[in-house]
Amino acid sequence: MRIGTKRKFGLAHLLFKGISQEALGKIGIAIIILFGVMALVSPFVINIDPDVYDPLIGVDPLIFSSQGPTLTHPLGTDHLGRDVLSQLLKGSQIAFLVGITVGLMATLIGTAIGLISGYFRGATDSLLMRITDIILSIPSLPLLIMILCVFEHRGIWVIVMVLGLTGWPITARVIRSQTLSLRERPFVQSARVSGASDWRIILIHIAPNVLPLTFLYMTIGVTYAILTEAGLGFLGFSDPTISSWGMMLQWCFSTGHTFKALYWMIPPGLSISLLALSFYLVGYSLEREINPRLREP
Amino acid sequence: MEMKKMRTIVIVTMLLCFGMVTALVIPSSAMAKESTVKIGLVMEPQTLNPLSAESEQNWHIIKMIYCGGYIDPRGLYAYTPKSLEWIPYMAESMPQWLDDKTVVVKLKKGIKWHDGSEFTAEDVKFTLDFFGEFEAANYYNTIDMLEKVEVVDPYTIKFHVKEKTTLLYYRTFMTLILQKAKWSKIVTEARKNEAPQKYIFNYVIKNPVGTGPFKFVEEKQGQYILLEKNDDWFLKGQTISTGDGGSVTYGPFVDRILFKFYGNLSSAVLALKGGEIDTIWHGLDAAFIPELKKVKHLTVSTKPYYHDVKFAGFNLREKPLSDKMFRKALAYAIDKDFLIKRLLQGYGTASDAIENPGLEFWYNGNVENYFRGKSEASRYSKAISILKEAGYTWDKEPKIEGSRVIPGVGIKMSDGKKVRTIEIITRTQATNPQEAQSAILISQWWKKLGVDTKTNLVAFPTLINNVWWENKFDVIVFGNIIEPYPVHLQYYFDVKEIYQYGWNVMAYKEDRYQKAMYDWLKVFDWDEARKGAFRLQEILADDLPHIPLFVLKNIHAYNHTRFKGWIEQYNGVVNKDSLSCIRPVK
Amino acid sequence: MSDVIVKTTNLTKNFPAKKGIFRRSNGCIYAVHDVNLEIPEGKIFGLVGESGSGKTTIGNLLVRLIEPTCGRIQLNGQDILDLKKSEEIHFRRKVQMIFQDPYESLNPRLTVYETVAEPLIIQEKRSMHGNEKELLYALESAGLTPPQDFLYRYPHELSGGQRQRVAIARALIIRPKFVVADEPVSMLDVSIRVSVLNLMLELKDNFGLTYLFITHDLSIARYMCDWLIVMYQGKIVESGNTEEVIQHPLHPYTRALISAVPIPDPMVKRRRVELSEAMEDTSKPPLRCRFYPKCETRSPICEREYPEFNDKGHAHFVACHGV
Amino acid sequence: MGYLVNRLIMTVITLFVILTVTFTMFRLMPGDPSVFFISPQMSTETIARIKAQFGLDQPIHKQFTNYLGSILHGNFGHSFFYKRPVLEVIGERLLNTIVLFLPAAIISYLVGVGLGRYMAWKRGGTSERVLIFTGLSFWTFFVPWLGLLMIWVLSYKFGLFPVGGMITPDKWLPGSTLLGRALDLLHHLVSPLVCYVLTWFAGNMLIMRNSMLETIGEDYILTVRAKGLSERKIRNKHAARNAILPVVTAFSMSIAYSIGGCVLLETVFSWPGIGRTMVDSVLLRDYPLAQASFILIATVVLVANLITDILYAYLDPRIRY
Repeated sequence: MRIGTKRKFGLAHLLFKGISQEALGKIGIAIIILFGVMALVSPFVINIDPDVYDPLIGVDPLIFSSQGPTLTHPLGTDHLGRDVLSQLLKGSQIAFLVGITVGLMATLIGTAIGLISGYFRGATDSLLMRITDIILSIPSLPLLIMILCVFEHRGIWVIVMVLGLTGWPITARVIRSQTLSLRERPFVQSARVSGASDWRIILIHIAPNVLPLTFLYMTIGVTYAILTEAGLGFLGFSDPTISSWGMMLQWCFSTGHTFKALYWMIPPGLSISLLALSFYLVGYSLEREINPRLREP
Repeated sequence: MEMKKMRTIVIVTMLLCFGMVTALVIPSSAMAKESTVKIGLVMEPQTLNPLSAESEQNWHIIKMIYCGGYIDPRGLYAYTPKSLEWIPYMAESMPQWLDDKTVVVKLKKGIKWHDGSEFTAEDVKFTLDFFGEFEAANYYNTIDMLEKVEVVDPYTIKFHVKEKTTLLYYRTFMTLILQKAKWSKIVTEARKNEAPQKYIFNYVIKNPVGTGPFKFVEEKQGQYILLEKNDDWFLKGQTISTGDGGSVTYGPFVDRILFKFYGNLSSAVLALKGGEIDTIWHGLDAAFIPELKKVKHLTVSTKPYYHDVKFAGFNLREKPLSDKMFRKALAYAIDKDFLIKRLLQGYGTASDAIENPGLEFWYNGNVENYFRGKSEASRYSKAISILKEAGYTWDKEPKIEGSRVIPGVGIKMSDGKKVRTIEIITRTQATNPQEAQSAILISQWWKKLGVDTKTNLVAFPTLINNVWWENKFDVIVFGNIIEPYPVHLQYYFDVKEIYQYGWNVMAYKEDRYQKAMYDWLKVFDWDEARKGAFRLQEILADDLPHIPLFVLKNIHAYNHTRFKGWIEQYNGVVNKDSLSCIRPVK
Repeated sequence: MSDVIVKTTNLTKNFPAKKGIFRRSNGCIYAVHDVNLEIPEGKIFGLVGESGSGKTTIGNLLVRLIEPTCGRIQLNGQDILDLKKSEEIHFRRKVQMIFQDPYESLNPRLTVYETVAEPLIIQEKRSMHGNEKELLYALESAGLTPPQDFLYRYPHELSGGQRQRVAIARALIIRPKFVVADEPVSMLDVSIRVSVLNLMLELKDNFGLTYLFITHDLSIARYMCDWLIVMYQGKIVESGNTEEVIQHPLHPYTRALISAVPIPDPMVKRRRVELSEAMEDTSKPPLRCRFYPKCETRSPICEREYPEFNDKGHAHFVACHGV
Repeated sequence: MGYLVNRLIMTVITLFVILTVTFTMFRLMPGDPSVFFISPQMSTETIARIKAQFGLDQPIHKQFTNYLGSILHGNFGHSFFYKRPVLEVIGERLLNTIVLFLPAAIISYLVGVGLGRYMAWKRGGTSERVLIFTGLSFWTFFVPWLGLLMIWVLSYKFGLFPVGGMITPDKWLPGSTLLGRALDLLHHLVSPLVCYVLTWFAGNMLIMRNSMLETIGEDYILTVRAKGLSERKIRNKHAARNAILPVVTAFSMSIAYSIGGCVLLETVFSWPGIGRTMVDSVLLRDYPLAQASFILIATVVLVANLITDILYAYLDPRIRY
């Protein structure tokens, strides 16, 4: 028996349609795949010779200052003689880890809060929306830095948690307004007449209908996470024991190589911008699918 | 976009510009073409109040206005510009000891404050009493040896002291002196306040008055500070011996000094290259040297060393770091050459003693150096054998295979207990890249010995809190300020400094050192003092309360087409003497 | 007259009214005011009136989608407004609703199976699987043949008529006693309206239902209903047997309403009653006749007091001083 | 009136919560600002006495009530780092940020709205695709990196603009002309401004485009078109005027976010603004400065939101609270 088989109207279908019909969506997917491959390739590159290609502790014994691209170091080395390419590859792993985890976390929390707030309204709504206001009315980077300062150890997971736990307000607002309109729709009333409980209505009737929007905001959340982690890294607040792209840029900037070693300065910044862009492109294409009015006539 | 839209944007932009223009203050007078040295600073000064200024950048400015200071001090006495011998400055002659508890200092006559009034013994007494009464943090060490200060006549002061030590010379006699006329008003106000220290601390000095070579003109917060020359400076036109055979003639010969603030070094360097500023009063990173050397109008000075020694200090309160053999093994694992060659790009030197190797007179280069410069394999095999001898065991012992070190795992103490994770605490990458990167590298090296090590990069207040106040740390990577006379041999290692907030944060207590050190403090003879300092450095290198790492070159660059006569000193070519001596190039 | 299944006593619903940027509270809108209904079992009870007359509000009140401001509602003699949580589910089982817009009343993300089975799952705590028998029967009864073709379709794959049939199947699957049908055919094409109406009539007989049939279309009301209630601005103005009310309308508003229904025969001329544009402010409690500003036959008493609801014989009630 | 009062009360409560949260957070951080006025050589009693003067010895709830009390008197205290009244420091930094932020926001708003309007009208064309791609690319650009690239190209390679800072002091010394100062400021403003506008306009552009498309679909546009008005008039007068509302909301909601973004911009361009000051004060445990700047920025944002809501109701007669 095929129960709940989603034909034609499933999320996967929507995604596929949204992305494949739009040239920009294809570009986005292509970039994501490119960086995905980079992330997967990273361990192999390190394994060639961990003493040389480990992004953090490997150094080329023959190189004592930052040098431009050569055959052994296709993107050159930093001032310690560490391979820029292997740092970049490792960085793509971290970008995915941070981006996807934070995106998921923020979207889940945002959706849950939006649903609860929009459905129950009243005091719950007021309380949750005030919390949203508070987070939105404090500039994000100083707020994050303040929270991070409370922790003595700034491991990458602390950063992921803090980003995830503060990145939800916009999603929550959008989902809430969507929920407010959905809860007055006849099919929700019909479920209520049938005796459905509040949670059943939220989970079975409202949540699936905000799902595409949730997915859209997740892609935006991933972009936010990648850019913010990079920003924290650039200011020196990311995990110092990993080689994230933001940290790479920070090393380059703080050691005075910014305008001297373009082979070191360009790749991390470009990667951050491109990966952020790719998720945004996917989200953008999806948005056109969700909101038919935005499509061409 | 159509023309209309463009027009709107242009109009709005223009309106905004005019709005900004009208918001500006109309300038009053016209400035003639005068010579102005433009100096870039990487951080803006917080205050011109010498009682609460703490950053070095801040002191650069205060030092030019006042005599004396906190870093690179000179007050009643000073160091010669190059050999760093002790000479009278605002004092007329060397101090005369009446007995072991009383000393008399005579002042130069005719020294004028910037407002024209005369500098007298009253100012000195007022200043020291004031520091004593208000317990100013910056000056606490200048007054803790004093019993009483007495004015004998306007040019003679008598100091009653607790004991006769060299500390008195290098602290009290070199401290900054404040003008009694100006500050007594502030003090009266402060005494009325319920929080006098806070009042003094937060007092905003709008128009500082000193006896220094430059006078304060104006400040634009966050943007610039302008000083002009003091034609009445008591050293103007005088020639003094630098101590190495040469001599300098003091000016000042430039009309103004303009301090401009940049948020980061890269921007300041670009400004220097573009001719926007004449020099940067901040140590430059080695990475800038090649590009700066290519610029025709710049001279890059790379000889002198910076006045702080980077070190890895141990918390000796707990096992296993209280074990000297364990620390020695860790010392063998550190590759100082790697740090110099790669991290500092060659612009630095390894230090084996807690002293600046550039100060050749005081630096003992013959102390134990823990195989510095030897191969990784030999250093590690020595470290492993020391650990084994001391009874340490491993889950998996580190091994040497050819020239490679196969890392060990899970080192255990002689009682069989596991050595816990050792945490290296230091400032963040953005605050101090060399320290942070050294810490990360050192933790990797120690891991190879099977010692689980991690790095914790924290904000400065956290570091102070964890290390100095709570003594909750294992290893700290930090820089110790080295003064021209090695008084730091006392305060970083004295048992008296072991308490909650004390300087001797490592809790180093060795009787042989304490005894040698107290003897040394009483030595006033220059050569004897040198021998004593050498001995102290030897003991430290053996006991290893901390491992000295390196000293950075103090790289400065200046525009030689605009000003000449720069003096290369122990703390860089941009210094107080240089600015008092340079002349415009015609 | 058969047993009364639903009875309301002084049923009133006010909505708070807020106007202006600064949200001054201007009292409230009296959407339904002091309504007493007795719906006999096994009948189709029609509720007619113009938009905004409070028909839908009454429908929503009866199925407890909204709570009344005051007044009582009884179902089979039991008060439904102070039910316990555990009793509420039994009430839900007896009362169902068919909504106006079949494009909106089905969850676009659920299949027909999931939509129709939902009341069963909720009411009888069943699992999602294994309800095919009931489902196929319900769909077939609702005129969707062959029913198995429809089980796994999504609403967007169905026509408007099919959707309304799915909605009906969903309403009926738990065998309710009382169904509120809120303009069930107004969004459908005229061509399929009759078949849906016929289906509803058929189901009434097969399942022994009672309908509250809300509509603004008098011809449909006449076709469907046994009993008719005319509402105007939250008040009942006239009630009675359908034919009686339509043939002999007593209230001026009912007369105007009936005169507006086009007659298919071009030869027949009927005097059209034109109503003025003047409206009573519904944000004030009704102190005078609501229809006063528009009424052709008003007299001074109409402005002073609200007319009583009087029996004019043949169980024909009307609230008008002029009758 | 009730609505306004309600909103104001809510704003005050929100501010109070922000204040409490920031206050607590700072006390949770290891280390405190007494690093600025305590010397290791002082005796424990001296240290205790001095700490007491700064109120750092009291239990936290006491410190909090004291702080609240002085804020109500308009006294935000002294900055531990700058040793000046906090409001003075913030005022100066905020002004610097506004000098950069306001023109940048207005220009990116005008550019975004103009382009969005154009795109909605020409939807489906190649120009739209190109604009979207360019816009999104800039939108997701890593701001400091773009800044560095701009400095590299504009200042380093071609020497067109200063490398950073807000003014060249030489041009501001006594004797300089008003015009000279203005031009100098403008000269410094160009690079960060362009960087800001480039990374910001796409947001307004996309919102405007979407909102415009929604508006075009409305029936009244059809009615207007049926009246025979020119396309341009329909677009500019009827469609755009209604479509602009979401952009206004997004603008007010993004104020806080963009001040956060200013931190990076200010770091790269050495701009002495409020964002950088906030970060530094957090790092230095400069409680009074950090707390006050968090609260003041939040106040600015909340008031901006309030004004937008009222403006919104004024602009769109359909919305009534």
